[in-house]
Parts: sequence; C-alpha cells; structure tokens
Amino acid sequence: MAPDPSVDTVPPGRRRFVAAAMTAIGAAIAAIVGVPLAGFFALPALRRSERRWLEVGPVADFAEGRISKALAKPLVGPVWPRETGRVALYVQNQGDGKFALYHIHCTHVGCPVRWNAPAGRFFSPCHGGVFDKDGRVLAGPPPRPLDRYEYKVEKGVLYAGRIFKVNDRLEFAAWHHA
Amino acid sequence: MAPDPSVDTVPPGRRRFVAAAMTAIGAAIAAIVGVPLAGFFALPALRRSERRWLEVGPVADFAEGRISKALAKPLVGPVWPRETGRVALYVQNQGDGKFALYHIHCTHVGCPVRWNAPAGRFFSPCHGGVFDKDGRVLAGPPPRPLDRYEYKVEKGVLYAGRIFKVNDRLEFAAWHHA
Amino acid sequence: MAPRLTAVLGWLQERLGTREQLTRFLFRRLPVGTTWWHTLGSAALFLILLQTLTGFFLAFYYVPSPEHAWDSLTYIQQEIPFGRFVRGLHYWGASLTIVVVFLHLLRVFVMGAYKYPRELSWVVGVVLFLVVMLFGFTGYLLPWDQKAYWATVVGTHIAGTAPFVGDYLWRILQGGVEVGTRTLGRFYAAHVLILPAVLYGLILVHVSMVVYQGIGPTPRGPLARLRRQDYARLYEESKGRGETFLEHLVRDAVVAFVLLLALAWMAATWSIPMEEVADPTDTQYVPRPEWYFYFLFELLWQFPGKWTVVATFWIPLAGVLALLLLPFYDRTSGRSPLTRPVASAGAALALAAVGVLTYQGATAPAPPREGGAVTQETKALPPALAKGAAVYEAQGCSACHVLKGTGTAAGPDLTRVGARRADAWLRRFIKDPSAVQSGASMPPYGELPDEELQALAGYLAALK
Amino acid sequence: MAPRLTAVLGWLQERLGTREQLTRFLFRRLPVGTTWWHTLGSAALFLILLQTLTGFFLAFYYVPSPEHAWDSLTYIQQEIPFGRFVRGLHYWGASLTIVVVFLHLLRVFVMGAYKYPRELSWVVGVVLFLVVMLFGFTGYLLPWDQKAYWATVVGTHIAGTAPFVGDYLWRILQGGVEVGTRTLGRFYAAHVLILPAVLYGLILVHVSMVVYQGIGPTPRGPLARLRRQDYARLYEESKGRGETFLEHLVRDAVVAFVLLLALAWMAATWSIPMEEVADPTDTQYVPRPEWYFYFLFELLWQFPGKWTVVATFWIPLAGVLALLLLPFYDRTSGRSPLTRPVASAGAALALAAVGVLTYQGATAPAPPREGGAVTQETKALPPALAKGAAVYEAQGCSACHVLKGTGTAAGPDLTRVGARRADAWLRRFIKDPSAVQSGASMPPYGELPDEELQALAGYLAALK
Repeated sequence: MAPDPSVDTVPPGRRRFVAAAMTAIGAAIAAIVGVPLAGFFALPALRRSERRWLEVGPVADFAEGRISKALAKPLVGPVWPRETGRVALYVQNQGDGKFALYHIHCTHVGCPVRWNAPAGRFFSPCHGGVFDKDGRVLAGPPPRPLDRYEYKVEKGVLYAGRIFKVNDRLEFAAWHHA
Repeated sequence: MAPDPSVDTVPPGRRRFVAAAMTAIGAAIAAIVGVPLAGFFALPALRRSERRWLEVGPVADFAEGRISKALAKPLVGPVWPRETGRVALYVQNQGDGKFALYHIHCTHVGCPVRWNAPAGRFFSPCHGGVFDKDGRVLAGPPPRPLDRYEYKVEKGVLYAGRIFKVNDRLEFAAWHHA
Repeated sequence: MAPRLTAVLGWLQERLGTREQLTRFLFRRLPVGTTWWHTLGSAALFLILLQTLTGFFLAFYYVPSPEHAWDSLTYIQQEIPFGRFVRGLHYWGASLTIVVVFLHLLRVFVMGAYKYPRELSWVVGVVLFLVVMLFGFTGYLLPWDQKAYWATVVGTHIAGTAPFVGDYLWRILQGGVEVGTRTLGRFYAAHVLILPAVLYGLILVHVSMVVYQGIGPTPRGPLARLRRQDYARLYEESKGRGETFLEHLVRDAVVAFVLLLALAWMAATWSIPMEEVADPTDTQYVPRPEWYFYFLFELLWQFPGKWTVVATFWIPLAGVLALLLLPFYDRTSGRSPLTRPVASAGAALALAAVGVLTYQGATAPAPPREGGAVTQETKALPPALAKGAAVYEAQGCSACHVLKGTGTAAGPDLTRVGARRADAWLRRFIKDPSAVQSGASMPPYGELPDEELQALAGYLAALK
Repeated sequence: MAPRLTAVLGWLQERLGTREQLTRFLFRRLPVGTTWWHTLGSAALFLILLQTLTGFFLAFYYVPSPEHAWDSLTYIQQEIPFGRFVRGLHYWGASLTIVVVFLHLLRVFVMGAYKYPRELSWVVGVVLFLVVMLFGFTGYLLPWDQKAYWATVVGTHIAGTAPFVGDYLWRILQGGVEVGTRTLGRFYAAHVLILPAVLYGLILVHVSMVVYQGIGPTPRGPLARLRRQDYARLYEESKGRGETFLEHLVRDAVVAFVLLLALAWMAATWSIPMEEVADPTDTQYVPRPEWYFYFLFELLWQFPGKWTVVATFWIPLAGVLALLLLPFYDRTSGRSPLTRPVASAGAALALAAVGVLTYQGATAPAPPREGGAVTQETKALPPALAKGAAVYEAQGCSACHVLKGTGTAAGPDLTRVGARRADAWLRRFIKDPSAVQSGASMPPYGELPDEELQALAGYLAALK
C-alpha cells in the first residue's frame, strides 16, 4: 500500500485530454454557480435607486437662514426589513424656497459632524475637520465639502433624495455612489 | 527533508513524563474551558422555574361543563426576547371552581390535538390518537392521557402554571420536565 | 511545458517535494475495473461543497430569530437577485445530497468495500451519513414556517422518548421546554457551525484513508473473494494494470457536472414549498416530516402506546449499530454480494422496509379537514345522505378513517364500506364497536343521538 | 504497554500505517536550540481554536440583526449562565490572538525563518495575519453598539478611499449605501463562515509545510548564516542532535495553559466595554477604532485632504507588500538579525512607527464635549474668565484644541498657552490667524463680537 511512484506514466496525449476536459467542466461549473452567487452577493449592494424620497418634514419647521438637524421619516417597504432606519441630516433654509441638505458624515473618514450654531461651523470630532455653514472645508483633513442630498418641496413638505458630492465651488461633482 | 524514522528514540522515562504532563495540562484546559461552556449551553435549557404563571383570562369566559381553546398572555421579561410567545391551551371548566387545562400537544409525538365539541373528543391528526373530554386515551397510539397545566384562580382570573403528566387514572404522574 | 512553468515547479519541488505529493495523490494508480459507480463518493463531496457554498451566501441575508427568520427568507426570495435560484440550489441540493450519500453507502456495501482493510473508512462513512441526516433535521427548522415548526416539535418529541436521557435530550435540543427562540438559535448554530466542523473533519479523515489505502476495488476476478494474507499482493497487481486517479477524475467531473445541471434545473423551475410563518398556537395544523424522515414517521403506526419507544429509539439505534458494526460481524471473505447471502438479504430486507415506509409516507391520504367542514360534494347529496355526511364531518370520523383519499388511515378506509357492511350492522358497530367485533380499537359512540346515528349509518351504507 | 492496546495499535498499523504517520508527525526530530520562542505558532493556533470554540457557543444565542444584536448580547451577558465569562474569553481572546500572531511573525522575522526553504510558509503566514485582522474588523460590528457602528462607518469609509475600486468596495462591504441590516448580515457571515473557512484552509497549508520542512532553526552556530547548497545537510545534522516534537509539545502545552489562565483571569475580572445600542442619527458620538487599528487612525493626521488616500491605501498596501514579498527581496544569506542590518533596521523602524502611532492612539485626549457644555471647573472661575471659558466652549474650540486633556489635537495644546502668548497677540490671531502667522491653518474668527473675543483672549492668556 506504499504510494506508487508512477508520475508521468499517463501518456501525454491522454494527459492533455484530461486537462482539457477538467478545464472545460470546471469552467462550466464555476460559471453556473459563480454568476448567480456573485449577483446574489453584489447586486443588492450596487443597486442604484433603492432609496426613494425621504420625508424630512414641513418646510415651516426650518427657519430661514438657520441650520438645524432633522430626522427623516423611515421608508416603509412591502417585505422585511420593512422599515429603513431613520436618517439624520442637517437642513439649511437659504431663503427663497432654497435649501441645502447636508449629510452628517464628515467627508474625511465618516465621523459624524456637529453643527455649532454660535460658531456657525460644522466640526468633526475625529481629526479636526471644520466646515463653514455652506459645507466648505475651513480647516483640517477633509478632502471636499460636506456631501448633500437632492431635495424637493411638495405641498409644503421637504423631501430628501439621493446624496451627491460637491466641489470646492459647491457645484455638483458626483453622486455619492455611482 | 525526508521524514526521520525515529519513533521509540525517546527514552521510556521521558516518554512517560511527556504523557503525564500532556494529560495533566490537557485535562486542566478541558476543565477550565469545558465547564463554563457546558453550563452556557445546557443550563438555560435545564432551568427549572423559567415559566411563571401565565394569565389565561377571566374565569367568566369559560362556561361550565365546556371545553374551549384559550390563548394565554405572553410573559414580559426585562431583557430580550422580552416577550415569551403566546401559549395556546384547552380549558375545561369542571364546575365548582375546578378546571382542567390541557396541553395542545398529543402525548404520542407532539402533533397539535383538535377539540371536537360535537363528538366530545380530542383528535390528533397524525396517527389517529383519540382522547376523551378528560384527556384519557380512547384510541390510537398515545402512551398516556393529555398533559395538563397547574392552575390557580386569583381575583376571578385563571392562571396556568407548570405542565405535568397524568396517569390513566388522571392522577399526577410527573412534571412535564424534570 | 513552458520553461517558466518548469522553473516554478522546480522551485516548489526543491522546497516542498511537490512532485512526490502529486504522485501520491493525483497520479496514484487505481485497481482495474474502477467504474462510474466509484464516482458516488466524489459526487457526495461535490454536493457537500456546493451546499456549503450556497449556505455561506444565504447566511449573508438570513436572520435566525423567530421574529425575522421567515421574513428574511421571504426577503431573499423576493428582493435579492437570484435569491430564488440560490435558495433552490440549497433546498433541492439537500435532498440530492442525502440521496447521493445513501447511494454511495449502498455502492460500498454491494462491492464489499467495507471489508479489510477498509473497516474504519466504513465506520467513518456511516457517521458521515448520520451527520448529513442531522443537517437535514436542523436545516429544516430554519425557514420558521408552519411545516418547519411542527416537524421540529415532532422531532424533539421523538428524541424525548429515548430511555433515561430522553427528557434531558428533549430540553437540550430545544434549549428549554418548548420550540422557540433558543431552539432556532441552537439549530442554526448547529447547522452552520458545529455540524460543518464535524463534517469536514470526518471528510478529511475519510478521504485521507481512501488516498492512503486506495479505492475499494470492484469485486471481480481474483479480487471477488479475498483473504487478508493475499489482499495486498492482489490489490497491487490490480493497480499495476489500472488507470491513474487523474483519469478517473474525468468521470468524477462529468458526474458533478450532470448533478449540477439537474440541480440548477430544479432550482430554476421547481418552486419551494413555503408555508405561513410558524404559529405554535395553531391546533388545525397537521405536521409532516421531510421525505427522508417518512420511514420513521410511518414506523410509528406499528408501535402504539408504550411501544412507541421501539419505533422512536430502539429500531433506529439497532439500525445505526447494525450499519456501524457491519465490518466487524460480517466475517465472510466474499466481496461480491452473491457470496455473502446473509448480509445481502438482511440489507435488501432493511432497504425494502425503508422503501415501503417511505412510499407509504409519500402516498399518505390528505390530512383530515377541520371538524365540521362540509365539502361542495356533500352539499350536492340528497338531504338524507347529506345529513349523514355532515354527522361524519362533525364527529371528526376523518381523524381515524380515510374517505375518498382524505383522513387518517388509523382505522379502515370507508370509501366503499357500504359494499362490505349493511346499514344495521354499521349502526350497531358505531354504537359499541367491541360488542360487535371483539378487539375493535374504535371508541364507542353511544352518546350519539339516534337520529344522527341513523343518518351516519345510512350515509356510510350508501358508499359503494 | 497493555496487550489490548498493543493489539489495537497492531490492527491500525496493518491497515493505515499509523506507526509511520506518528513517526512523521509526533516523533519527528527538531533542530537543536528549539526554544520557548518556537511555541508562538502553536500558541496562536491554540488561541484560534479557543476563539472558534467560544464563537460557536456565542452563536447559539446571538442574533445578527440590528433589531436584536445588541439585545441578544445583553441577554447572553445577563441571563445565560457563564455568559459574561464566555463572551469575555472571546472578547479578550481576540486581542490576545492578534498579539500572539504578531509576536509569532516577529519571531520568524528575527530568526530569519522566512528564508530558504520557507518562503511560502512566510507568505501564507502573512496572509493568515491579515485574515486575523479581518476577524477583528468584522467581529467588531457584531455587538451593534455605538462604538461598533461608528467604527465600522469609519472603516468602510477608509476602504472606500481606495483608488478606482473604492466606491464599489465601500458599497459591497456595506451591502448598500449605508451601514445597516445588510452590513451586519455580511459581517456576521464573513466572521463566522467565510473567514473561518479561509483561516483553517490556510492553517492546514501552513502547518503541513512546517511538518514537512521542519521548524525554522534558531540562527546559531552553523545555522546562523547559510547558503542553499549547505542547508539540507546542516539542518539534518542539527536534527540528529535535537529533541523530538513530542518533547517540544510540552512547551507548547505549558504556553497554551498559561495563556488560557491569563485569558480566564481577564474574562472573569475585566468588564467588557459595551455602549448604548447603535444610533446612526447621533451627531455627538466620537468614533474610535479598536486598539489594533489605532496606528491607521492616527496615521490619518499626517495626510490631510487629497493625501488621505496615502494613509488609507498606499501606506497599508506598501506595508502588506513589503511583508508578503520580504523573502523575495531580502536576498542576504544571514539568518541572525545582526547579519542583515537593512531588513532589521527597516523592520525596527516600521515597528517603532506603528508603536508610536498606537501609543498616540491609546493616549489621545478625551474627545471634545458637546458644543456649549460648561464644566463645574468653569463655573468656579472669576466672572471675567468664566465668560471667556463659556465662549471657548460655545465656539467649539475643543474640536481642534486640547485643553487640560480634553479636545482634539488638530491645533496646538492650549493648556498653558498664556505662558507663550500675550492677550493682545491672541486677540489678533483669533480674528485672523493667517495675517499674524503665515500658513496658520486655523480658520479666522472675524465675526466673533469684540466683547466675546476679549473674554476669550483674556481667558486663554490666563492659562499658564
């Protein structure tokens, strides 16, 4: 029962056939199993339009010229988990029916930023990032201004949409996720 | 780098020492790890008095001489899972303030028994088990009468307690769990 | 070979002796007459790997708590791309794995491969078979639908009938005195952590033994009947004329591929039965186990009352021991099944018994309806018969009798009872069965009003 | 030996060659000078096995959903017997495993055991180290408390800064655009299924290599400096005079036992930090990573703005590659660290850098308080100074400055700023920093009312 040292006893032609057959079958199995599993794993994460409009609250709740933290109502879906979590955001009423809705995560590594009304600035508590009331970087390591939400006003109620990045001139730069 | 065939080259005395040391340390490790893990796994399952009195409902809801299905209120605890599940049971008002509270699981292999009022019998749908209104086996494979709950009446409300087994003369035979 | 590849292989060979390792594993010679039947082991391994893989992915979204288990599975099926397909692979794959593992065991039995020198391979293999059955038992609860919950209630009750330790076993399985949050947690941890660890550990041992000892040969020619002293020589001679494992691997790959195609087809086209979320307070539900436990469930009919433990414990125990110890009590030298008639006949008998019981389970009549439910068909009957049919339903007769394929087969089938029994006889029998037929197990219906009794007997007598 | 045992061993030997297997594994000879340092590998394995075991048991009760994760962990700690202890073993065991795996890596580096013929062992070992770190990263989220949630938000943000694939990586890690239900599901499945499968697969390879090639010798005597052609002969000579693995196993067992005692002591007496349940809407929380990721978190200070990716991606990538490829670019023949000064100095430098950063992380000042919070100490100040202190708090100065150990160290520590700067200078600086000091990174506070500015400057000038 000692191992039989018979490497190379398979004729090269047969060996090539075996290699080809195994490769073909292996590739077919990998494809049949791999494609659905990859989709199963990755597609829900990469889905574009999962988050529809979030109800932030009546416009009247946000005084002109001021910035305040708001909690958007969770979305209710037909199946589990049924409710999305509540979403916090900063709402700036810029007057004339214009708003800026800021994402609460610092653009550096995601620490929650705090709005400091007396100072008129957003502070990140992790690495000293400071943003002005329009979300521009004043100091510290953040690479870009605060991210923002699309918004719309319908029947006096403010809604938040997708998240986007802005550049240093506060112009639209990219969607927060591709 | 071929394996060195040096079995038995360790002197017997040294071998005995190694065996003794490994056994002692192994046993100590097994005890230090094993006892807490065994308790962690088994003790919650073997706990005696986890289920306290369940509120079944006002006595007035159960007409004398009749058998009806009742849902006991869940117990609320201080930590997760906070609520026990609802418990279904059959309540027989025997008159004179006496009750019999039957467990819904057939004593054969646990299928849910159905109370059939016109026939005055409990039927198990799995292997033809039939019980009379006092839970005695009339036909089929069940090895003993229907299990029962302890009960008490306080301020006109019926409560169900621990589950017990009865013998063929309907006397207490054993707790449903030791 | 490309010079670069040769260089890499040389580098590896110098450090790890890869050439010898490969020889020992991939280029080892197999005995002559290694057949397609010899692919069943690798097919089982392939299916187990596939179950592991699909299970890993399902675990990304599944939540093992009574509040969310059913919901999260619905979410997987309805919201996650390929969710139905991936769950289908895992669901149908479970049954297919049990079938293939069993066929593998059967192949080894038929070829006498459990004999010297492979006794331990057989023992480990039988344990692997039991572990695979435990995967079925634990996985079954996870959807937390009615079927899952009630089948588990029955399963833990059956475990609870074991002598002496039954009560402890019952509670430790459940994590308490009922099937609930802790049961689901336990079954999930067992299904995805404990059992896989045991399974792969044993597979490592099982496969290492096969690689070391070589595959069990087809019992033909000089290898059909063997004594120990000749074995090594004859086996080596046979290997000298056989093909290499690498060549056999093509067969393994083809079988794996065909199994996968079949499975993918099932997953894509068959729908998975999924019932309502578990309700422990429902007293109308009729539990049924998964098909691979039918034999146990049906066996219960044969052993009523105090004998239940024979069906739930002693027969299964005897079966497991008979399998486990087979190589130690079957001391015949024949490897071909015809040269060891006792073992073969015993196995055939056991197999037939399991087969018949499984068939009975698969073809059992539809469960009795809720007491008092009256069908369309009944409503169409003439008034006198309709009244009898209503009594039949109201008195729950279908709890013990089958009528036109519905009910429980504890007593006689009544579909054509009128052809056997007259109205008057039926009336007397229903009133007091044992007075008419000594030893009748039906309970008496003496309290039934005369009017209803007449209607019932008339209805039954008309069934021809 | 008892005759019965001898018979059993003989039976096994005839079938499976157990004698040779044992010789190859248990009685193999080790080179001379195999030390207590050589137990670190088996100590790591022991801790990994222990983590697996305690993890299996925690999985019986833990539920991986945002609604129940924190609750079920509280339940484990408060209601399950030995719950605190078992979780303690797993929690402190995680840190201990990382320490021991790292020390093992260090031992192998110092003894030059990554060199011929063990290059691949080293590569697999480095991957194992990374896998262990991933266990830390994924396990960290599971309690679903504030610390867990926010550290994971930071962790996925850091992964998201990777060039080209960052956005995809970020979303695939999270299972969507935020840390939520799917993130927890993924991290749990990775922690208990995917990573263990990878870990044990690699451990099998790693340990098989060690058994085949023998343990890396202490670089002393003829084995201190080696060329390939001499290696096999010298190593065999050394083994000829060394002890067997069985004897070394006693050392392994003692180390495992001592580690277990230490761990049991920690689990029994140290309490596990557990914060409130995760709240994604809390804007007052200050995230901090687990200690073994401090170096990365602190490194971020050095690379602000567009350079962030250097700290989050390029430096870690370079570090991993430097480790992985070490045996291929360090071509020196010396095994003793003194005979390969470049590698040793580089490693010492890297180690010092990681050590300093970890120390900085461990001794970082308390996080800034919520804007406007006024301490007891402030209230006790004379009115003029108290007003300045209130302005300091209201304006959120502690977001960038440390004062008496509280705040963020982005700007200078102000605890004794009055000793360095006068009132007037401070007033001018706060109003417009870059006008006073070119290149000052502090944003100007020109809009601050004069009265408040004076109070603030006065308060700061009094800090001596």
